[in-house]
Amino acid sequence: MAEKTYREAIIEAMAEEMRRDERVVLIGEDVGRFGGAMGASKGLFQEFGSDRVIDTPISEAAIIGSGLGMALTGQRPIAELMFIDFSGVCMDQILNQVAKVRYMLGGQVKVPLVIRTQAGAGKGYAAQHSQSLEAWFTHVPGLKVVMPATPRDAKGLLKSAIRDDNPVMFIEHKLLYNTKGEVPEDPDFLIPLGVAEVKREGSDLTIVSHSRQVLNCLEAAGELSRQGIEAEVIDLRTLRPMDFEAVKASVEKTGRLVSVEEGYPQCGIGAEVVARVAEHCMDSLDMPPIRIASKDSPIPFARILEQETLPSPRRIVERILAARKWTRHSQDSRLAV
Amino acid sequence: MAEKTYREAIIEAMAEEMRRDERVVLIGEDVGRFGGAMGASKGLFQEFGSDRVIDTPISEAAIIGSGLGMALTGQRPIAELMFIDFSGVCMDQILNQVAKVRYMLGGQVKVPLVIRTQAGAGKGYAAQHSQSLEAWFTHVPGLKVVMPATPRDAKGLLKSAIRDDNPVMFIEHKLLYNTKGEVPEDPDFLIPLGVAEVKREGSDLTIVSHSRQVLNCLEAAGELSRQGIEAEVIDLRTLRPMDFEAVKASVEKTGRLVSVEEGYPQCGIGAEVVARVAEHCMDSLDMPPIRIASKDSPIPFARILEQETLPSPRRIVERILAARKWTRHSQDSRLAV
Amino acid sequence: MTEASSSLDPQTRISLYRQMLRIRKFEEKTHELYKAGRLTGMSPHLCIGEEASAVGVISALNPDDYILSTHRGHGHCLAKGAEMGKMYAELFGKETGYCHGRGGSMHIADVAKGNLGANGIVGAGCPIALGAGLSIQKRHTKQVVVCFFGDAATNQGTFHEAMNMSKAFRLPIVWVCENNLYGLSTPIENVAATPTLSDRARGYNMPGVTVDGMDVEAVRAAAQEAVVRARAGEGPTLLEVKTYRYFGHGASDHRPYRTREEEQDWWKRCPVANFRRKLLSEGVTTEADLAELEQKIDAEVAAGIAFAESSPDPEPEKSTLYVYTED
Amino acid sequence: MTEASSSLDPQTRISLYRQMLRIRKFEEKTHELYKAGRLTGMSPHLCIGEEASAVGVISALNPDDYILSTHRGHGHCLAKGAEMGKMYAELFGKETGYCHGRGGSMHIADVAKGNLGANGIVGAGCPIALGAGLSIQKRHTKQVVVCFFGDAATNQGTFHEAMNMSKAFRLPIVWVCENNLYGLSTPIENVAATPTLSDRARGYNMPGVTVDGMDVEAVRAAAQEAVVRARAGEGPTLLEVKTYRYFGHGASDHRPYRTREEEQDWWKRCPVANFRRKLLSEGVTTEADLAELEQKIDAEVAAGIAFAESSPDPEPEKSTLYVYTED
Ligand SMILES: Cc1ncc(C[n+]2csc(CCOP(=O)(O)OP(=O)(O)O)c2C)c(N)n1
Ligand SMILES: Cc1ncc(C[n+]2csc(CCOP(=O)(O)OP(=O)(O)O)c2C)c(N)n1
Ligand SMILES: [Mg+2]
Ligand SMILES: [Mg+2]
Repeated sequence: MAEKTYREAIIEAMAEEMRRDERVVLIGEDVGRFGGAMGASKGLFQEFGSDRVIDTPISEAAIIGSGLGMALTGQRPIAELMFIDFSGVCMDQILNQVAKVRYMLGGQVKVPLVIRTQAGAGKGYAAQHSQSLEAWFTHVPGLKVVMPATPRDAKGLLKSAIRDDNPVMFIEHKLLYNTKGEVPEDPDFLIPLGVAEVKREGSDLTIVSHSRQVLNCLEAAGELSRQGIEAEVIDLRTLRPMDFEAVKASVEKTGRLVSVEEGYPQCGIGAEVVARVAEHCMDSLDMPPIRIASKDSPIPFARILEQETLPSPRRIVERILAARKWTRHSQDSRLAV
Repeated sequence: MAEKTYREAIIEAMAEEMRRDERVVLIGEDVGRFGGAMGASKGLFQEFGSDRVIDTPISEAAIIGSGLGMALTGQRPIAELMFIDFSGVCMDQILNQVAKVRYMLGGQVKVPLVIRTQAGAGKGYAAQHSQSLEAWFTHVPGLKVVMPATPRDAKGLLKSAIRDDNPVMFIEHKLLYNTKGEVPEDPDFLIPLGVAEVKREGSDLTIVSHSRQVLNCLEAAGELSRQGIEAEVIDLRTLRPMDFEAVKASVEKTGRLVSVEEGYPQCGIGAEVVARVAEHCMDSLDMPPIRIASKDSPIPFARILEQETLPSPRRIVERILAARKWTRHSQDSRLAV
Repeated sequence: MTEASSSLDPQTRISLYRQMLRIRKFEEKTHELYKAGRLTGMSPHLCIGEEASAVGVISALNPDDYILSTHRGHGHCLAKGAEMGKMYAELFGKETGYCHGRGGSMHIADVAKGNLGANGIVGAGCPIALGAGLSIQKRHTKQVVVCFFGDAATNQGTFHEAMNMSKAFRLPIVWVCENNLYGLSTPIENVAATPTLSDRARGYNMPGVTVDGMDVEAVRAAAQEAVVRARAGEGPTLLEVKTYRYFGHGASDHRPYRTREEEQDWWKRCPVANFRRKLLSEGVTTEADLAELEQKIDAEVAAGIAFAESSPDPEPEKSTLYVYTED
Repeated sequence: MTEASSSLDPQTRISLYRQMLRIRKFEEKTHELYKAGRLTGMSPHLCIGEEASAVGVISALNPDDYILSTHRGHGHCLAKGAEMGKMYAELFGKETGYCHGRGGSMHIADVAKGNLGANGIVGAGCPIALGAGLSIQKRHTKQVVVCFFGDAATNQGTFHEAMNMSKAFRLPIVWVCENNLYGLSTPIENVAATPTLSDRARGYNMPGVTVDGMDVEAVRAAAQEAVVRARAGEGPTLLEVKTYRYFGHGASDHRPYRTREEEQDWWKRCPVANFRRKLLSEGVTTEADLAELEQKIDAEVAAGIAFAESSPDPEPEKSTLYVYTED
């Protein structure tokens, strides 16, 4: 195992899969010699050449459509969408073509396509370059949706996504590229899609999150621990299919649920998690669930506004501490002070 | 008051507002002489001429952008998107332009734009012409989202939407156009956005729905009533801003929540409704909430498959009756048999 | 054109006629079934009047070439070799249909024969065609992609992105614009900057050709030229096929936007009837032979419908089958 | 061109120079501030090298004409009459900025002056320009819309839809493509079907003109012709302005995709320096006058930055202000 950045893990996953299977190709804007706007394809063009690492015009619908057309004719493409915000200009290709073609054609085709993109705020990129639109893709049957939080997960999940015969939205986070962590070097190291990971164990409350907010949750959990509350942090990793069993098991243990996400608050991932818990293990809840998300606005440019808009360890801790006051069965609650 | 179809109510709302305010214009595909693919603009071209009822090329991004550009320069356009499914080809204009421009520009502009479209399945139109994507738009801050279920609501809400200074997604349902109901003729009849309506009162359980599924819920409520269960049916009417107070008041009264929608099940409107109830009035719930939505697949073509995929009065009744078995406080439950 | 119409051998010409007639009869029956309320769903988009386009273009292809089709795609599907039975079964929403009842008319596809599918979104096939072209280029297989779309589709952004990229990358694609003068109710001349749609090619430095879409041999010749260019690695062509849909956009469209006279004029140019007359007058075939051919097609239609009607419905419990490969 | 460059009166010529220098100095300072870590957010997209485009085009407009700008939009904003102080304040994310800190560099706008806004989505301004054009047409006001976009934006579907509809509807729009040869790292010639982007106009039956974007008078003359056409109801024009961005796409872009020689060659064509030399050599102005002019701009820059720096931050509690009009 070696210490690698998230960016390196992404590149390594692609490089290994491209070596293993010549049907794997990468297509997107500036992904070639330049190595990608986020530097997340550096070196691939040099190793695999222009037949397999394809620089395109700024034509996102053409990029996704190319990915789909290649997937339908025997290739296993990775299409890079520079920012998830740009999905708006190619949404029909994702929503109505990529996600549905296998179903509409009654199984005549498979769509082994990965759409790699990056999401998230925190860099002052303002409203059109900072969104977290994972809930949209999670809404859509036919897609799988993956959002790794660590270099290790990034590598293992991307490799699985590339080997998957279904379309996968693989959503990186722009603030994670430079984060570091241990990454296995075994070229057959895979993390299965659809399996959550307990990133921290705890007995008092379950925090469910994904992508960069997992790091915030872990930081919040550290602070809570100092205050005597042991939070379990579950990283969903894959949002569709969602590993609800992992959430359920944890909530049944802790009796408390907090969901944390960076996306917009309404109809988000947190809504889905909370709704499922309410439907399937409401009796286990000792306290009303808590949803934490971005504020209900476009992402502002000014740092002071952006910080106010996003979830942060402080906000997470505060919301949880405030919640203790209205714990339902406060008599027998492990949380009650 | 006169008995009118939903289609007539829509046309009348536009005609009245166009008479009242010459800044109101309609733009879209085949909306002119032809009267719209759904016939929902019949007669407007004849009355208002080609300056105010504009037939476009099949260029949805241009249609929405035109609406936005007109709204920014003193008009109050209504842009018709023939099917909500086509939002994929113009999603950037909706997501990143229409919804965000006022915010990004720090309030320099208002966007009095209505995007009229129609959604829903049940006619065998298959996967690309049957979707219910309201959850997507509800996710997005900056938009308002309206989905009327009756001719009366269609008229009153559309008039309010046209008079609103914010962008409104006004989503009709293709199966409702021929339904009939009483519609006030007063040209100042308005229904405010953001206000739900109790479409049927009941004491035993709260069913929250919108658009055509409200009719299914009312039918289901009739059947439940015959079985001794009195369901309250709340029609959200506006999904954003959502009238959660109305939902809360009802759930606090009945202690039971069922949400019914036609969209995809994950991260949908039901997720949002259930999550809010869990957060804000979990203590009032005597039974775990129930979410009913389409099955988790693209909408199939074959009638027998499509019927299986959609919520129906029968499915609603069955789910509710089955739920009685796992009522939590079954001792004191009004629902327990 | 490289090839005069008379240069085709009799068998080929009869085959072109047979294919057009197959489409015509398939569609007439489809119309009848829909009118009789025996088909559910959106009224099928018939290609009656446009048979020479599907047949002329696809006859210029090899079996392993790809096509992308449109909402008005029955003709393309048949011309690429589909079976009527499986097509009717799909229109009936039966389990034995090409898409097991999941897709219906608007999503009909026969992938084994190279038809990657009709599409319900105007212009959406264009970007997908690029991918098929890229994959051919990478595999060096000398295949060709034909992407069909209507006149109105040329106003979609996807058309443009695809035209540009195909030319910039010299992809082996033939872009076939079936210009039937209308997009639903809207005359293309009201909403297009260029009255002649092959002129769009000028903005892409691409060969743009307009051909009489009521003459199957002319269409075939023009398509062949474009296919040869594509196969030789010389890049894409935009081929505008001037044609007409004799019926409405769908069955409920009573065509208030055009005159009956205009329709009559176009009926005089019927690609099927006129080609029939031509074959007879040039002595290529006889009334007797054509009667036999016609009977065979009638039998094929009848057998197709019988197959569809006697086929089982999809199982409702399996409604979510084919969403994912794991299902 | 209707107007030889020498036909401009001295005051106008000096004003053109002054505007270009204002942009140049504004941008140089912006770069300096960013490098010094005093601006947060995405590194601003500087238009250094492209001043003649913004100034030449916008000088051909009336104050009540509209523009739509791009991610590389500081020059457009200034040329349309914006105040430096409010612009710097926006770059600093201050409450006194044009967008109250909500937008930043990529969404800068000065609606009161007719600048409907920069845009972070490549090609997204084009459809919006259509609406401004339609609204002018409906109000019969004789205004004109200028829509700026980069070379790479011509590969977006939105560009195409807008070009087509503007021509089909004869809208009063001037489409200005600022061709600086690259879209981020990608040379336009690698990804565009036509090397000369004004050739795109041919696919729309639209006048397409290419002009030397390093010569402000030439740009102004070409723009004026297009503006006259638009104002007269004769429809849109595609104007390609050949220019160069001297800096990277953003500050972290070290331009591995082009040579330093290429950059040097373009520096020799600097629109600001060359026009300065020209004005002096033609006796239009003097070194002394120019020194004064320069000092005034330096003072404006300094005052702008002082204003921005001394301005308050937005109030975090009001972060959701301006989402809806009711807020
Ligand atoms: C993106 C999109 N916009 C609109 C429609 C609705 N629609 C379906 S077919 C059609 C007309 C298409 O005209 P054309 O491309 O000329 O094909 P034709 O029907 O004439 O064969 C329209 C408007 C659609 N399916 N997709
Ligand atoms: C739809 C979309 N795709 C990609 C990007 C990322 N991006 C921003 S600017 C840019 C290059 C644009 O090139 P061009 O249009 O030539 O303008 P220039 O930057 O050269 O002025 C890219 C790729 C974007 N913002 N929007
Ligand atoms: Mg047509
Ligand atoms: Mg450029």
